[in-house]
Amino acid sequence: MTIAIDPIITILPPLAVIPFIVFFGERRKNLREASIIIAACILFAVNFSLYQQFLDGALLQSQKFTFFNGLTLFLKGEPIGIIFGLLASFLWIVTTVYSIGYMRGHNEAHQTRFYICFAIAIACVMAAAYSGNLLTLFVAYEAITLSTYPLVTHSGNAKAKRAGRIYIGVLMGGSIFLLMPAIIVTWWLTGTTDFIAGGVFNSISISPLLVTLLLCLMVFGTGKAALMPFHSWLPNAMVAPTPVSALLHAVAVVKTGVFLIIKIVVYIFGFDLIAQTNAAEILLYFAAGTILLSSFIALKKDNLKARLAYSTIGQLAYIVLAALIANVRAIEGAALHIVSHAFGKITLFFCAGAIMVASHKTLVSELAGLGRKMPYTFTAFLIAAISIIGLPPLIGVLSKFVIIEGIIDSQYDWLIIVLILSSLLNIAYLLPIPFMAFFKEPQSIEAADSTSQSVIEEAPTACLIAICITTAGCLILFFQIEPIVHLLSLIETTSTTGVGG
Amino acid sequence: MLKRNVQQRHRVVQVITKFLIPMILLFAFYVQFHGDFGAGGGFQAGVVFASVFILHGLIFGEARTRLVLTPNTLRVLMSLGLLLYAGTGVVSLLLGGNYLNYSVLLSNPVSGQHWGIFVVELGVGITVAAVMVSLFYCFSSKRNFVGHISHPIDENELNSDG
Amino acid sequence: MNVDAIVIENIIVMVLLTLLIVVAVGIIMLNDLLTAVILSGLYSLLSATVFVAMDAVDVALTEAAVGAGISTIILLGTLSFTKRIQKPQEHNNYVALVIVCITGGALIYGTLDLPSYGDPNSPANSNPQLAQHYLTESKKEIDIPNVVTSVLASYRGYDTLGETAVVFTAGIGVLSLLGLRRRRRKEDPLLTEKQQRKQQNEDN
Amino acid sequence: MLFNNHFSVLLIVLPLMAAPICVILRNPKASWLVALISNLIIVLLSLSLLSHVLNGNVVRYELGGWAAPTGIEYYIDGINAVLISIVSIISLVTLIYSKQSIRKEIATPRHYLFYAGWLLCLTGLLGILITGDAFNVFVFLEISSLSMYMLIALGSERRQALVASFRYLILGSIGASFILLGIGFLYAATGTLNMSDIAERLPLVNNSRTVIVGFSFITIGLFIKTAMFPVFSWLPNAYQFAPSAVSAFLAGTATKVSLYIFLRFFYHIFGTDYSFGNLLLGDVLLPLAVIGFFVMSVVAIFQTDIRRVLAYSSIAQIGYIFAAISMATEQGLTAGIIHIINHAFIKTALFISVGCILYRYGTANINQLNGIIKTMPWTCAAFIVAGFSLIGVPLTAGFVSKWYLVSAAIDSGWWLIAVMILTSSLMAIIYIGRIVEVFCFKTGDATNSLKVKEAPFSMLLPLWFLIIVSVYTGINGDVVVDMAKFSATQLLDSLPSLSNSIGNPL
Amino acid sequence: MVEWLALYNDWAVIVIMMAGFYIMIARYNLVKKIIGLSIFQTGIFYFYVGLGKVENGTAPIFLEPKVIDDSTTNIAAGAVEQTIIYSNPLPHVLILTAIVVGVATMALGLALIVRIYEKYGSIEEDDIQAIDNKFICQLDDKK
Repeated sequence: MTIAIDPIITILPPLAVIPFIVFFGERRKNLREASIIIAACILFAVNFSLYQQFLDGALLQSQKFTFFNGLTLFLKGEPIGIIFGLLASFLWIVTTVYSIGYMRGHNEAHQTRFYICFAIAIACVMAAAYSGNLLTLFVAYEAITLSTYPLVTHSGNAKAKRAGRIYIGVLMGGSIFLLMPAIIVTWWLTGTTDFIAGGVFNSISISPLLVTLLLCLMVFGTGKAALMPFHSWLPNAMVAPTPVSALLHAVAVVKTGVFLIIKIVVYIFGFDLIAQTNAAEILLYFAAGTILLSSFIALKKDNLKARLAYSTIGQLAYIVLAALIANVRAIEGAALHIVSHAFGKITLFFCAGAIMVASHKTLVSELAGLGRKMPYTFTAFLIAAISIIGLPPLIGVLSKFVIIEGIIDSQYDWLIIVLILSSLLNIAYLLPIPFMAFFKEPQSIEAADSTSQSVIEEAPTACLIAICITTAGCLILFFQIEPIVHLLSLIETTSTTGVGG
Repeated sequence: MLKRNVQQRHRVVQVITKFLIPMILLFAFYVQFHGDFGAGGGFQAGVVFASVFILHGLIFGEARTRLVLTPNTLRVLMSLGLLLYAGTGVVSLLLGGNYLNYSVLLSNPVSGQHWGIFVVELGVGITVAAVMVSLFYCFSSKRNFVGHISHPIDENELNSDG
Repeated sequence: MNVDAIVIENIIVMVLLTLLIVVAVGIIMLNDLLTAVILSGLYSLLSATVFVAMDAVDVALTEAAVGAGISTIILLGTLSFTKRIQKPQEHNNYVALVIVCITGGALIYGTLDLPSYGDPNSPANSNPQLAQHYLTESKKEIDIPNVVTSVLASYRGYDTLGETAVVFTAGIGVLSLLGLRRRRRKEDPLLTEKQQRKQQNEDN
Repeated sequence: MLFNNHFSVLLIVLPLMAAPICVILRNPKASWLVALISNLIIVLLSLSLLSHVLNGNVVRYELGGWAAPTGIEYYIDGINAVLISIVSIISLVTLIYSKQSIRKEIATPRHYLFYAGWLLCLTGLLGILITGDAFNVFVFLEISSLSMYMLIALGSERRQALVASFRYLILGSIGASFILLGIGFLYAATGTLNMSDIAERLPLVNNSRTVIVGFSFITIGLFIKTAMFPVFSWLPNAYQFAPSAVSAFLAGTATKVSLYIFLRFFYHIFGTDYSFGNLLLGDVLLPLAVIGFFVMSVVAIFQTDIRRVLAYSSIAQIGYIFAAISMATEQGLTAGIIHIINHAFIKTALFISVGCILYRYGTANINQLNGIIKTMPWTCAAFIVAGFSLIGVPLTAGFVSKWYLVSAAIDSGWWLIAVMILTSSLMAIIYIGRIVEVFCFKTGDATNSLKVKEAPFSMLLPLWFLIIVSVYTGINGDVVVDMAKFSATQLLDSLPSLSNSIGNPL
Repeated sequence: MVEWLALYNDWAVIVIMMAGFYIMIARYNLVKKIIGLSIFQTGIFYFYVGLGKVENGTAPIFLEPKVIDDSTTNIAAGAVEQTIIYSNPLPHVLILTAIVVGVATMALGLALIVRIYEKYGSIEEDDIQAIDNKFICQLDDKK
């Protein structure tokens, strides 16, 4: 006997906290931020209980809401979504703690607006994570774009506005121009947009060309996945405050993109259809190209956040690549990589933000010698970088390992070379940063300059706490990966039964 | 189009006009109420009726005509004409017929039609006459233009237009 | 009536229409607006005659009263406020000419299948529910000799209601643009002081 | 809801009689009240009519009690019932809005004329929608047109309004004359003026050149009236310089009503097979529509006055609708009708919000409205939501429209058209995004003058009513979709003949 | 002969219409445009009225209202040789309405012209366009 639980409760905490944020406003900052943290904790607890219920065999499904003409909107929990929901809600807590330190340390304006948009974005991410069909996911996807747009243009200067324009243009343009027609065609062909294990095209005959076309439309239309050539919004979006870059552009937003692609591959097309039609092959080239190209660009970027942004593009391409390989192992790898990259990259961004708050430095070349003044920050940076590169005993190695396993299972063996090459490049662009900070002497003029202006010290405590938590996450998850793997194994069963039918 | 002090110069015309006006009025009423039997009807009668006042205005000066038929009267008259027409329809609605079904106005449908048409044509005549006279007023009032012609670029307007 | 009468009637219409064309072309050519307005009054009078020749006496009466009367007066009124002479147009507008030719061509193409002039059996004239109904049944139903009036006020009384509304709209439209009040007063020597006061009260 | 056949005639008679009453009263407030009350009653009547018609009834009402081809009759089925409701609702909403807005735009002594003109315009529009007689369409078309010229010219605080009105008068009269000629040709060929009767008799004379020419003249006349692509030039100026309440009202209704005539004539009277099969109307319509929405979306991007942006966007939307209805399929027609309905609400809301800005700032120039979201948050929020709807963001009415447009195009196998529609949506992102960016994220002169207050409540109320409607129809899209489907199927069926008329009153 | 004449009439009417139409779209003078409109519309009126003309017919006004009793009410056009033939009244009615519409449009148009002249000092379309353009240019310069 299964009990049904409505996943809509995940959307409520972030929305419920908005009146509190407005009410407390700028005058009672502490209460405002406390209320957010409480909401975030509740959200995590809700997600966690959903996870437990799911393991107990509960059916996580909401009422179907009829949109128009038989199109429905509804939420439904399934393993990847639960992982995504847990991840995002947990990191929201951490990010809020971090942004207390960051926003105050940086004296940002419009903090209330910032927190409101942030909460709305989280609510939309929850809706995306638990979306029951493609249309719901699409709606949530658009809502995320719109709610994060004010965050990108937060500072209001010319650069931010330009970034905002690119952001809206690429994300919304892509989704309306490519993703929406693909959804309409899917609906037109099959009469459904529901996520069905094994894909929705089983019942009808469909030409391989059309499959390829649809897959390309959907993958490229998902601008948030930042697959080249639709990546330019991401480096531009780095003008946003660092907590935004950290949570949204390393976790929530971009992960929604790749999450959408994983969902499409697993539940709309199904492994078999992709394997039969070779639809993904051309996209694999794009993904592989993105991995390598973004790493090369990252190497040349001096701005720390820009370098991290290109690194994100590369890592996202890993996930897209893994998803498109379309076998069980690779999908597991993709899901795992969402988690591992989230922890790693959010730590890196937190560190970048901490450096900015503490020393007002944004360029890699300026970091020389800072390590001694900010030891905790740079140690965390080093650990996270190692995780991203994929060395034990950090979580990054596990996801890369599973992805490689997936590649071996597939017919595209040459992708292993891409992965290895890219890991080397990761080393080349990430490791120099902490090493420079620790071991290189600061240039004399600059040192004098900076000491005369202000004494650089360690980042605000709230930032440090957040950094420590995420860094610890990278370590702990390496040893405690079992629950996630178990959860992921549940996809395997659903999809195989689906394919069997 | 009006010359001032016309009175002194065109006494003959004025005398003739004074004779003409009742005749034209008579003709207007003929066209109005004889429209059932010969050519004519409310619209034509209205125009002819208006022409009486236009003639008066042209010959005696529009200012005088305004005293005979004031703008406010015209405004009310043109509305009343339309109301009369539409109201006839409403009456037939109230009497249980379809809108504008004059047959229900009287017990005998045919005389009902007669009366309906009579009233309706009267409504048309009133509105048309009133509108035509007010057109004449509008197009003949003295307007002091010289000060009003905006110069090609009006600084004031520039500001207001943003 | 015999065939000769028909031919003569037709020839009258033909001649009148030809005259109308001449007047219309004259209006196109003239730069003096006053003359053009006078010509258009003449044009209306001619057209009233055409309507009489086409048995449309009501229309003729209206056209004479409106076209030659009211229209000419308000046109003259407009000219008295504006300019008498049109700015000469140097170049001919060939695009307009082409559009006009195409439209005219289309119309001529359309007339090829038109029932011939005066055909009693044309769809329009022989429809038992419309034309014939009005001519045969209106006697019983309305009993008014002028069929045009009975159609106008009763069978299609709703159209006429609309027509009255159009006149009313134009009336208030012109009112809203030009206003009924006089812009300048106290200059008319014909008015006594009492009358002037009355007028001022009226205006206020 | 209770329905009586006489309700249909009251829809026309009420505003028609309220207009002269306004003129007699002459008092601004009293005329507003008269207009408002009559309009409110009309809304109730039209909703009752709508629910009656959606139950599958066709209302026919014989005016003067004369049987149909002899006299004039009303013919009301799905499409006109829907549009009657929309026109009356939008009129009511904008009327509420107008009370404040015209204070600044029109001199007080003329207010009563404004309301009278407004009521006549409403009469004209409803009269066109409701009638079943071809010539009667012309008469009411002229009532609405004349009152529109007048209403537009009332914005003559700016002199361009006069020129805009005059140009509209010339073009509109050409359009109306063409329609009159077209109806004349049809009359010559069929000998009747009743729409159902024409539809019945047309098959007998289908190949007549007279009918073909009548058809094309009506088409061209309607192109002008709907501001279809090559002959749109009257629209941008008219919408820009008219009093803001008038542009809001016209944007939502005027072109839609002309579109209705188009649908009625070409689907119903001529029949789908004849219009689109024999005379290849679709082949003419489609390229013009596509070029129209594409080019106009591009033009909209480069405008500096927000009202002009919206005006060009309106022409583009007309292009969408024409593209959809030129598919001549049930899907396409449904999509077209959905877009007619949704766009009416969206565009009115946009024009009202611009009107609110105009009311406070006295300008709608995009360069002078930096950061006004701080002073007018509710207005700007409404503009943004309506703008999203125009773009077609999910959960707004515009999304439902876009979905249907694209899926109808795909359904007809017109992939390229689908792509074009989407490309044009991208341009909507640009021209709306540009304005939103200025409102929200630019700082400048406007931000400094914090003295400016939010628009008065009586202006925000209608605005947010429209926004809520447009969001509601976006979330619960079936409301609109069902009505549109119902109307579309009814349009595609041929007219029921006069002999078996349903709903004969009394 | 008669047919040829009839065709001539049709075409003459079309020429008149097109003359009016040409004035409307080709002339810059606003008053001319309005005159053109009235010529165009009059052309349409001839067309309509021509449709209702019946050979040998007279105006649709019953000549001897009291003489014809019920036995001889059949006065359909061309039905019986002795009875009078009447022209079709319907086009006349339509055109009466159209004439009114025409004069209403004309009045409104002329009122607009008067106001335009007041504001622009010209009634030539190209002049007005030029003034407006200049105005917009100045507006841009101001920024």
